Amino acid sequence: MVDQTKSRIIEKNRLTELLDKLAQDYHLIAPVRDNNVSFRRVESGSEVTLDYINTVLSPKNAFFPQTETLFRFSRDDSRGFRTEPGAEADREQVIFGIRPCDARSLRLMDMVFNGQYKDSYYLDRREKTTLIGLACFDPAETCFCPTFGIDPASGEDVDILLSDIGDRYLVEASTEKGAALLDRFAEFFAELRGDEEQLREARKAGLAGMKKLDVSAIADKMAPLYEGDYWDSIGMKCLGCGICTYLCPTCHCFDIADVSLDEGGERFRCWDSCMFPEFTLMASGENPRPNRKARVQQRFFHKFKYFHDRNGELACVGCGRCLRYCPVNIDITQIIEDVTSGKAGNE
Amino acid sequence: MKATSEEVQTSVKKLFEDGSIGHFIGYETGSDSLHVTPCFLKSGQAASRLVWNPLCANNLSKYLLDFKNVEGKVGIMVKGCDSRSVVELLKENQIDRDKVFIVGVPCSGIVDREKLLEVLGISPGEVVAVEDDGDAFLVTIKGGTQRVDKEKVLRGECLVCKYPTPLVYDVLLGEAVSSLPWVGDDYSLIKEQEALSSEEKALHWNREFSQCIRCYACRNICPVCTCTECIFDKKAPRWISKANDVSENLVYHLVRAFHVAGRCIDCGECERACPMNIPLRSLNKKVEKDLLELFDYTAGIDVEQQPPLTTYQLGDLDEFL
Amino acid sequence: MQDTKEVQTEFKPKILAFCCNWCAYAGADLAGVSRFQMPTDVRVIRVMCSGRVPPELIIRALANGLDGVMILGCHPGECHYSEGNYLTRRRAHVLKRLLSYIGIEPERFQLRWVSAAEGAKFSAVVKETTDKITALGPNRWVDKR
Amino acid sequence: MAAPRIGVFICHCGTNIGGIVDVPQVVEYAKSLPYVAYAAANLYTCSEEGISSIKHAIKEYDLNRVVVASCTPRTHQPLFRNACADAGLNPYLFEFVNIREHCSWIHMQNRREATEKAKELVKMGVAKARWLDAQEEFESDVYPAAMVIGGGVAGMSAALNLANQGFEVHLVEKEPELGGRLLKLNRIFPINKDPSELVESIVKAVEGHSKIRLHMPAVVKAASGYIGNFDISVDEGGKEVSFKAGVIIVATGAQVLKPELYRYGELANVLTQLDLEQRLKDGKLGEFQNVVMINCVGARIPERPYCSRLCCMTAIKNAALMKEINSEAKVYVLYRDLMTYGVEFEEYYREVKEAGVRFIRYTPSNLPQVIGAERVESVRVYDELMDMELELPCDLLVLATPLIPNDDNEELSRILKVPIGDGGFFLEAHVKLRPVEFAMDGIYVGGSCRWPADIRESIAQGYAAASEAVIPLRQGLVKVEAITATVDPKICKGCGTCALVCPFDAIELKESEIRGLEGKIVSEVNTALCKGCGLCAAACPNGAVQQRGFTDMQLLSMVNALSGKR
Repeated sequence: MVDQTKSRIIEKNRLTELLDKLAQDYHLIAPVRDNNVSFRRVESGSEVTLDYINTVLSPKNAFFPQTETLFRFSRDDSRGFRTEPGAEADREQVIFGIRPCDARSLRLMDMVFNGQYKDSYYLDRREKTTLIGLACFDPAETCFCPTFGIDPASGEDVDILLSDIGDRYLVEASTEKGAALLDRFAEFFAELRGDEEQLREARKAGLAGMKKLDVSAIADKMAPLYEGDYWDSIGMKCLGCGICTYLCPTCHCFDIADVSLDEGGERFRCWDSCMFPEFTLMASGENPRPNRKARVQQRFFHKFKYFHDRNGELACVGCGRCLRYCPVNIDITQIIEDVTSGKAGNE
Repeated sequence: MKATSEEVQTSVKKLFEDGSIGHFIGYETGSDSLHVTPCFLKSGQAASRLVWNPLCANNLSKYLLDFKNVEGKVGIMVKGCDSRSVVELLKENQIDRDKVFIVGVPCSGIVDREKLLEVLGISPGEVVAVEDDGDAFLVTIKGGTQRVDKEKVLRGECLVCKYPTPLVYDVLLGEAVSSLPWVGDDYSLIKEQEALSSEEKALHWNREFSQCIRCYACRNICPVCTCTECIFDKKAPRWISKANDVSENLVYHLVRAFHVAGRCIDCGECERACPMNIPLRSLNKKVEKDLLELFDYTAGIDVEQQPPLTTYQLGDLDEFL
Repeated sequence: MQDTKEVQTEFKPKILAFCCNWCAYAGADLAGVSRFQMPTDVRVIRVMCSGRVPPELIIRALANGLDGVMILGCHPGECHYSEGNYLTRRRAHVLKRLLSYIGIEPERFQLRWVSAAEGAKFSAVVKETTDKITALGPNRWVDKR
Repeated sequence: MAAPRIGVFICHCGTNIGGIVDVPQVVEYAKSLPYVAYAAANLYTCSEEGISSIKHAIKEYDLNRVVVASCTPRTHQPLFRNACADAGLNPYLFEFVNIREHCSWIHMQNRREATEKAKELVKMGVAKARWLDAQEEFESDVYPAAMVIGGGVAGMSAALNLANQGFEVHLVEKEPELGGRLLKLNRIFPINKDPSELVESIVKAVEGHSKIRLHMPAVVKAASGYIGNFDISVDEGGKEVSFKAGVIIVATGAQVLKPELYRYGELANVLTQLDLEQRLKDGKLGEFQNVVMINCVGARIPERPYCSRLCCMTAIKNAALMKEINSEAKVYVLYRDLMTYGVEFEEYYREVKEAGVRFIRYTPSNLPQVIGAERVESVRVYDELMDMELELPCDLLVLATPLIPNDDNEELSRILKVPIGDGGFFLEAHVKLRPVEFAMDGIYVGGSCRWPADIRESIAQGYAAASEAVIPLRQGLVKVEAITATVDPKICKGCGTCALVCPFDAIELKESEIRGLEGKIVSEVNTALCKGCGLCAAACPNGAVQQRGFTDMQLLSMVNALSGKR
């Protein structure tokens, strides 16, 4: 139900103007169409595209950048080092256009970066970010977010949700941060006209046929698959590239390395992928996951068992990116079905 | 006539039955009717899974490396372009011709999915089947069939393909295709790029390389990238930093293009695999064009031909004084 | 150490030259023995043959922000190893064109022939290259990672 | 492996470096570089004192790498390597930085920048030194026999020289008799004697020598192996003969050009100087009254730009002979420039002029013209010095043509893997410093196959080649500088690219015998054949092939150091 008190509308023709304004006051990150549609820092509303199902890269870059300086160091006169912190999010940022699936992935990432160890880099950005979501009414064939209890039209994991209801957007704040932003830019928003709920329900019809798999017992069903041949053919097919992990909104593995220059340098961290052979390569030359099969298997065990064992959630939001962009069409939904149906164990 | 899926199934089945092969690498229908996926068979029983249609983009030849040590022969389905990477693999001793049974299929072009959806203005779920029909594709959509001109929806490499029929095979299914009517100047796009100023070129490629996420899909899918351990994965010497940075990406892409110089056969797999849509073929085509112009060399034609950068002629162009 | 911190107003390029041991390095030695004065911007790395220099190294050097890279080898027909420079020549043709394709000016990567007797030519090449690259300005593809 | 402890020695070289580069500043800078445990300056690092300071510091500071920044490795590297070895450090843990020829001497006007450059060069050297490894040099025995190819005067001289020193010699001559080009000559200058005397005495000595085994007529069909250990196969009158040799001397001579100029071959009274000698020798010349000789026929022209050197003297010799035979005859020599170098030749030239031979200078832009239908009747020439055109009556036209490379040079070059230079003659390792040896170790060269040489020079070069060749034969052992290629069989994918680019066939694809890799096809380097050029290392796509002393790691470290990376 639309909460009348926290909800507003914005006319479509005023959106660009709002984005311009946001870009002035915040680091505005929004979908931009270039070779592909990706979240990028924009300077004005006109750069933003709204014609996309979802971006190629998830917005995790905005919290957990592919490459991030942890700290810088410089040599001092006594041949020692001085250090200074890396680039923190220097301003509040707004992510505009995040889809509910990707918004949910942040909840999963929080479990990692705000769990036993607090990752100040991630948390700092998270804290300084306001999420403006865009409800999904035209999902792709590869989408299966309902599998994980995600409502693609819901604002559950964002601060503000925009729903395209024809000539205007329904704007709902679901957090205080969201409400504050609405207040701050009140001039762009108008009172509801009354038919919004009805228009939104009509649009939701597009969500009817969405794939929804039963994953309630998947973690238990994974366990016996540790041994056996199920992963052989998938490993055979897999190229070992990093597309699935790098595009996945929930994958969060990283590596840390130094850049050392004459005058100093920096320590940075960067995304890493369990699909890469060096991911588990040890200095001795031993590699506990020596082949593609072992690595593919690890990826799915992490998603559907280990993460669940640790955090009580599955590490997938059904965005479908890994399936959509896999060059050899490895199909995560097929794997889920094989595992949950027991077919995987019989192969 | 173009071979049908049924013909492929029948002949592969027979190959298993008469003991010609112990394994087969082909295509089967993928996650939806606009996707195929590689398929590995160990017996003829499952041959009915095999398909052959204008969606079979994958160059399967790289998988042959995984079958080096298996008993018996491995059968593989190759299109014209794929056969040329087989030639390159043979040239570099990466596979043993006696252990491979090549099922060649002449190819009249592969569909570019994104282009097709855009031309038809539909979403992928609506497509039921795509068939080859001469200079067009017949696309069966829920509620009818549409004929789409190939030139509008072909993959980039198919638009300039000079070798639609496999150059090496043990059996050829379907009629050989000698040339494709739409193929003109292979290098018109490259020439346009060459004509730009250094500033324009740098700006263009800076933008392209800045999008790279270094997932290495282009390398891993490349049928002629066969190194046991890629120099980019080495820790000592470390040729590129793991940090994603435009100049690191520059090193990656230029070295990659150089490493496949004289071996790239323009199957287009790198560009197809790239999730960020970086125009990788452009780099490869540039090198291809230069090797042709400078040394009259075309890769993947003849197993006996020596790679252009491992040999020389006294009369080679000398612009260096 | 004081004067090193002096602010440099004009652009001083940093140029790397791989010299083969038998011709170009000897030519550079001869230039030294002959006291030919030349710009200070070129640094020499000695290799046994110009054919030892892989394209990776050239590309890496340019991506590191060096403003120019040269390979200096024996004249065609005079390679100490018979044919090394012919292979270098083929590679250089392709690499130069590829670099130019992505906007690295052709002047930034050069292959030149300098014999052991050509001290004067070595010095001329250093001067010419320094001048050209100074005129071009700093390399666009800079990186410090 | 112990952590690197690098010692850096910066040389003042008197004022050569120290007068320009601020050496103390460079020393201080070196101390700040990674892994540098010690840095110091020397007045002359190559002096007794300098060398002992290196040895002392290696022990005192427990150095395991040494960098000397001074002059050029091309002259001083062995000295400093030996110093390291004397102090118990593997000599390959030494790196040379050139701050004299490449810095102080060429930047004398700019001390500040020269100092900055010296610092940077030292930084690069230190960066490389950090990755140096100890190396062992490859040693192999030398088979105590030589092969000499060519039974002319150069080859025979070389063979005799080696045989007289007690080594077995295989002399391979393609003609059925020894003597080479000398056999065709009538007289030899400047002594104007019949060469048969000379030839016969040498031939007799060769044929009678117990240490010389003649292969004749025979041509070399194949040669494999390396210095000290060549396997050779020759075709000797239709049958194959194989033998081993430790060294090879190439002395195959050259041939005289038969021109397509001045209607040679068309008119009966047009001869080359060699034809003339043959006729004189055979007594078949006949009567003559007016002789015209033209020099530089087919030489010093765009397609054959070199001067063959010998032809001027040949023409002078034969002109004198013509006068001797018929003192009434008119003899003209048309020349472009006269090459009568040395003490005797100029004197000989003067004598010939006094005897009445006339010398007329022509220019290439205005070549002499042959007049006559059936025979040459006269020669029209523009005399440059008199600035007038002359028409010289002529019943014998003699053309002085250059020596040109033998047709089979290319074949032999391919078999022996030795280079041919621009004109098609064999190319020595260094035009000045190594004139009678090839870059390929164990193969030497002498006589006209290298460059047109007269008899005296041919003999001298034969001796010279023999005296170089005898060094490994005498030592009985050869060492190869440890800069040869290595292959990591774990990474090698057996693509064979390295083998394709190797100019010395030193790399073969083989089944590995290493534990865990049995049966894998990988590249294998034959260290004895490897000359350390590094082509293979540059061509290997994934760094499986490396060149010792010039590894990817070492070169990349230098590039990174120059770029300010550590």
